Amino acid sequence: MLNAQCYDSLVDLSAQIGPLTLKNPLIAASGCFGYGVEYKEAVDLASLGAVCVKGLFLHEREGHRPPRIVETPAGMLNAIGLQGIGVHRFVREHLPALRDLGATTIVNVCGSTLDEYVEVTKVLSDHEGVAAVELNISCPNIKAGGIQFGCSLTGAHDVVALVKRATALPVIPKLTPNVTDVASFARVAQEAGADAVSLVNTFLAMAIDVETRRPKLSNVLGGLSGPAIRPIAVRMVWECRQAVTIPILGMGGIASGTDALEFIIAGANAVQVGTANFFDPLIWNKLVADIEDYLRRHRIERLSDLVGGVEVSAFEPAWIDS
Amino acid sequence: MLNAQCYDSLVDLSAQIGPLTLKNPLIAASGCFGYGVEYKEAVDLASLGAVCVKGLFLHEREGHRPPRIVETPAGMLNAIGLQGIGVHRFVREHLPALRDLGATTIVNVCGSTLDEYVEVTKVLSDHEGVAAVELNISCPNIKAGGIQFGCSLTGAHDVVALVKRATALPVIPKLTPNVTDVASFARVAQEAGADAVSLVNTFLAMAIDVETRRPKLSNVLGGLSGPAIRPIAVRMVWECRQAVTIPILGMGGIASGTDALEFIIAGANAVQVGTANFFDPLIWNKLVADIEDYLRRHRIERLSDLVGGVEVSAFEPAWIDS
Amino acid sequence: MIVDIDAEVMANTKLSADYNVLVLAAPDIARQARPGQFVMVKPSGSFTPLLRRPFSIFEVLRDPSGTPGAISLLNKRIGVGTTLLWDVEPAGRVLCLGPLGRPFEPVDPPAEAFMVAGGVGLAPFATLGDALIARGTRTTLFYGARRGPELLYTEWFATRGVTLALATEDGSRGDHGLVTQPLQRALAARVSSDPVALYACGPTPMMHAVWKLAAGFGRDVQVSLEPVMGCGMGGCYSCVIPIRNDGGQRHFVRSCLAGPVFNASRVVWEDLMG
Amino acid sequence: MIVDIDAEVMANTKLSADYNVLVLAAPDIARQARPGQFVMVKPSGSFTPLLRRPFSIFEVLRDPSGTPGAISLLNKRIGVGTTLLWDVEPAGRVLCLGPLGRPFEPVDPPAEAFMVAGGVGLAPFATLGDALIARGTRTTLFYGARRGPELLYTEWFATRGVTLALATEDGSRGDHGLVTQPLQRALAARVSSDPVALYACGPTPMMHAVWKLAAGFGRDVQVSLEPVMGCGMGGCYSCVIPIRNDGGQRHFVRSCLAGPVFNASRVVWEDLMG
Ligand SMILES: Cc1cc2nc3c(=O)[nH]c(=O)nc-3n(C[C@H](O)[C@H](O)[C@H](O)COP(=O)(O)OP(=O)(O)OC[C@H]3O[C@@H](n4cnc5c(N)ncnc54)[C@H](O)[C@@H]3O)c2cc1C
Ligand SMILES: Cc1cc2nc3c(=O)[nH]c(=O)nc-3n(C[C@H](O)[C@H](O)[C@H](O)COP(=O)(O)OP(=O)(O)OC[C@H]3O[C@@H](n4cnc5c(N)ncnc54)[C@H](O)[C@@H]3O)c2cc1C
Ligand SMILES: Cc1cc2nc3c(=O)[nH]c(=O)nc-3n(C[C@H](O)[C@H](O)[C@H](O)COP(=O)(O)O)c2cc1C
Ligand SMILES: Cc1cc2nc3c(=O)[nH]c(=O)nc-3n(C[C@H](O)[C@H](O)[C@H](O)COP(=O)(O)O)c2cc1C
Ligand code: FES
Ligand code: FES
Repeated sequence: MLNAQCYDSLVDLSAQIGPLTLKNPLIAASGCFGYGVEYKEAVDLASLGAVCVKGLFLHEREGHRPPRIVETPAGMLNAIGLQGIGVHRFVREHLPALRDLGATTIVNVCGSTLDEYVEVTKVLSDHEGVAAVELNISCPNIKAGGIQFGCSLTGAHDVVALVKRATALPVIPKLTPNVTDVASFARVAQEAGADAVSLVNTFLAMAIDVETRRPKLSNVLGGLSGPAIRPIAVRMVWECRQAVTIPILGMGGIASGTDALEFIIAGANAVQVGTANFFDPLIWNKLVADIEDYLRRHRIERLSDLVGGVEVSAFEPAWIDS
Repeated sequence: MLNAQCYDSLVDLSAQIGPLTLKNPLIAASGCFGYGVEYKEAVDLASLGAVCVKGLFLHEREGHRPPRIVETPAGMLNAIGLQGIGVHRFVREHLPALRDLGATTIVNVCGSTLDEYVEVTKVLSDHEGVAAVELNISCPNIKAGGIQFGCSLTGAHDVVALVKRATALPVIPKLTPNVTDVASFARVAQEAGADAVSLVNTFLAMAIDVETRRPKLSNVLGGLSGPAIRPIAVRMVWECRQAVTIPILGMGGIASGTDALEFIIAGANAVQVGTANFFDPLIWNKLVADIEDYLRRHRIERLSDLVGGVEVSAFEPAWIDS
Repeated sequence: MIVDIDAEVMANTKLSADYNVLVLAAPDIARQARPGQFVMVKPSGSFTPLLRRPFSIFEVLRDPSGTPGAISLLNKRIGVGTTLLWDVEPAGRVLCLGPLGRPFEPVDPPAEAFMVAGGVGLAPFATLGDALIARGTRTTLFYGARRGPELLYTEWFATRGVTLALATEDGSRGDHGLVTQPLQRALAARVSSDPVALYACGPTPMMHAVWKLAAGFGRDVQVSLEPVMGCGMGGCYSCVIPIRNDGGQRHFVRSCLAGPVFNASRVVWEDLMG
Repeated sequence: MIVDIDAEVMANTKLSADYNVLVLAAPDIARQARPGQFVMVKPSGSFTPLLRRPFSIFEVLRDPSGTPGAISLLNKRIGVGTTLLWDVEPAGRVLCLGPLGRPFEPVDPPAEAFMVAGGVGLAPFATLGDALIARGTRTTLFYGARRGPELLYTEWFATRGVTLALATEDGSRGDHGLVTQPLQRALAARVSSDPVALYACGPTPMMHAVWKLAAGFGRDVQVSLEPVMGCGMGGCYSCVIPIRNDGGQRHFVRSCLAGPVFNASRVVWEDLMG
């Protein structure tokens, strides 16, 4: 009994993301938790591993007209259009509060050009309270043929390398799943000096109202997130784990402790929770408790010992589409 | 009243797939309807637009060890491993029965080499009762780096061109969604002489049992299908519709008449129903009735007039991952 | 403080073919609720549907000692989530997050209050009516529906001392026509220096009409808007409403934080009506 | 003919902490059902869970005139689908597809029948027992469970004239130990020329043990296997069982078509046990 209790107190949930130590591996995903401060009345921000705030450009953006979201089976599409207050207002209006609330703040950085990524990062580097930058390099403009940063290996490399040169903050590119081989992007990110990679962003998708024959989203296309995508995201995390040595922040449909553990066992050092915030905003304590309980039951002292622990000895994939 | 009744009788559900006329656009998807004959006691095969039988190689295959399927939110993973009786036994044991049952039979053709696709197709061309071949060109071997046919544009081109030269049957390559730009594959297929394209096959995915830390499928990876993937599949059909003029056979998560119409309005000339067969095997009459009802309510005489009818005039996609 | 309560269903009363009232044991929400605030309800434990649904807090129910112990929701069955809330049985449970959003500002005497409701837009006015009457404010409920039987809870308001001005599109009860008719008459009967606070909730075109009518009399309206809401907490930016700021510039604000109650004069109605 | 019936739940009787019996109005299935066949049940109208679940047809229930009108399912609550079938209320509905699969082959006198059940593996033996007794075949049910209270329906079998041989792991009823103990004694009491047909259903290790025991006495067993099944119709190839064919070669056959009943001597047990 004494032993078990001692053991209990030893469970170590911390996650190391490059130079950054998170108290636990649970991060609120960008775009799904506002600027964090919106949740202060309901969630103790200091109890999260980190808060990743909504994507920021240099300037304010209005975003797309509504409808901006639509539900799909076990998922949802969004096309918010990255409405945001811009980095300057963010550091003025919200960063001090996040600091005061004890949040570990990661900022999701957007750019229409390489320069903009660098500029936004520089502004953030000049202010106290930013723990890391996450680079949102998912196809920005699919109309012009897209494939600028997130969908081209050289584009991804350049963004990471340039931002890395401009800041001392940990740099975490966030990969899009809308590519043939996500692991090659993780590899390129590591080569360019990334401290970690985040994946996945949303899957490009569409929903049509058959009665009106019009898209359900004002923007026509949107990103699919939520439990529906989890099995694809887990696969991608697993693939990336074999491709890189830097930490992985895994996400896509996490809605329970079991889901979070699935990503960790697949190879994620930390996990982000996006869509589940919308239907279960007080999920965080449950996640921490479930993961701690798991570690105790399995007599695992450090969560980090579980990362990538999936056993695939018998892996002989021949045909998979079958 | 008389007018309405006359109008009623005029609803034309037929779908033109190259030289092939289907009585309606509803096709049982490959791998989700056995060899068709299994369903003869429950479904009138002649009432379907077509039956697409399970993928066939030249020779018999045992497939993967169980577990071969696992449920996921609004979806399922499968790694059957293309168990099958081979094309020779198929034409001997099942094709005559399919003919007798009045089924329009499309055969899903697999190959480990270019030659095998050609050989299987030749055997099928020599027998009466095959309406078309669908080429399963989804990444066959992800271990060896994959990207042989389905994930390389030249590979896709070569398979289609070679098979086309070897047969008078309509040739329909089936595209994998696990690529950055599925429309480029549709374009290449059209250039190579394809009569139509089918999409989508399943999404490469993974599920891990956190208690045992082992993959839930014996094959580690599997393909995600079912309602969960529908919004991604609809987007891909819409993209391909803008890229090619040949007919599109759309699929991915269709489980209702509304779902089928969504694909048709996005640009599919016909649709395939896969996973829904498993939980709703008698779905076909409902689908036909729902689509007929829709056409009547909207005063559309021919289903073909609805194909690609989505209105996206206001399409201005800037950032989508937002 | 915002709480999430796995609330027991204490009663589910069908009012008509499409309307029901759900009573939920949610003392911590009942205690904090202010008129016009809402809750986010999870109609199913599964992922069908995935998201919660926003509902105005209809009544705040108190025990004999006057302690708030429950809230009720006025539910109109229109789709998958509201059908689940129509079907739920007493003793069942629904997750209920709240209270959320910017409330109405109840007016004090000598000002008079006009509450204008269309259909299920009645929902925020039970608590607002209570608050107004408690302040001694003379209160009229202008309330329209398609048919007479769809005018709900009129007794409830009448017994509390709220004056009723009803309208039905089929003329079966009250004015034959839209709710703006009795409202037009009432506004015309006041001189512009009479202080009148207007509150409206209902279909967007109806709220727009109320605003145009009121503006013609030089008055503003507090409208409770009902956009699709993904989270209700300010997390997702799905619920935005086009608002004109002081400089006259249009921008999108989150309805779940800056609303659901807005001054109609700030709303860019052309954009909202699409 | 295989039919899919949106069957009304006529009764849901809890037998223990985890077992219940669901009676479903499904005349077209009841009429056609043969012992050992199964149905595919959709436990939810939503996509959670997505797939149907296979269940043996437990009883075929007849109206006073003897016409089959309903079937029952013996449900053991172990996961999401079986929990929904535990919770379903009378007058609720579940989609029920069947009858499916290759049935048992009931044996005629003078042969004797041994039915061997472990836990929920009892399910196929009510209809088989009925069929055997109707033929005048002397029938014994060897039935094991962990604890006495988990031995269900023993009265039911006894009143029909089925001899019972029970075993519990905790010794609270029947043999203290596994069901193979009374079976071993019974087999040892027969000479090899006595015709005995063996039928078994239960956990795979138990069926394997029964087969090894029987084989030692030179007898085969008809086993009803319970793999995961995606469709029950031969459509998906998820349910395969490794079987040795006449040439001795191992291959996978679909359990929903070639089974669920197999001759144990054909099954490649090493592979099945994984
Ligand atoms: C602040 C607020 C308070 C509300 N209070 C109440 C209330 O007290 N009582 C009540 O019955 N309803 C209220 N609503 C509306 C209610 O939230 C929606 O009716 C509900 O979300 C619909 O869910 P559903 O799953 O039944 O519909 P779905 O199946 O999701 O949709 C069915 C149809 O309704 C449309 N729809 C969905 N949501 C809305 C919406 N918000 N506005 C207009 N059309 C919509 C869809 O586009 C679709 O055509 C309120 C909304 C808001 C934002
Ligand atoms: C032909 C046939 C007849 C059957 N007859 C009956 C019956 O009469 N009564 C009855 O209670 N059950 C019967 N079963 C088993 C029943 O189908 C499963 O228990 C059920 O599908 C589990 O569903 P679930 O959603 O509750 O479990 P899930 O939530 O899907 O799974 C819960 C756990 O059980 C495991 N599991 C799921 N299915 C099976 C299975 N088939 N075998 C072993 N483990 C499984 C899962 O891997 C998981 O660990 C039968 C199965 C077959 C193939
Ligand atoms: C409404 C919404 C807004 C989002 N905004 C952003 C964003 O600004 N930047 C970003 O990198 N990802 C954004 N995402 C993607 C999420 O951070 C996350 O990568 C994705 O939703 C998958 O995780 P989930 O399934 O847990 O939601 C957004 C997602 C949603 C649903
Ligand atoms: C169990 C299973 C087996 C499949 N086998 C094949 C196959 O042999 N050949 C093929 O081209 N596609 C195969 N598919 C893919 C389907 O034909 C279809 O492309 C995919 O499942 C998406 O459609 P759905 O969501 O309607 O199932 C299979 C799918 C499943 C679920
Ligand atoms: S509903 Fe999510 S921000 Fe308002
Ligand atoms: S369960 Fe689908 S083939 Fe047997």
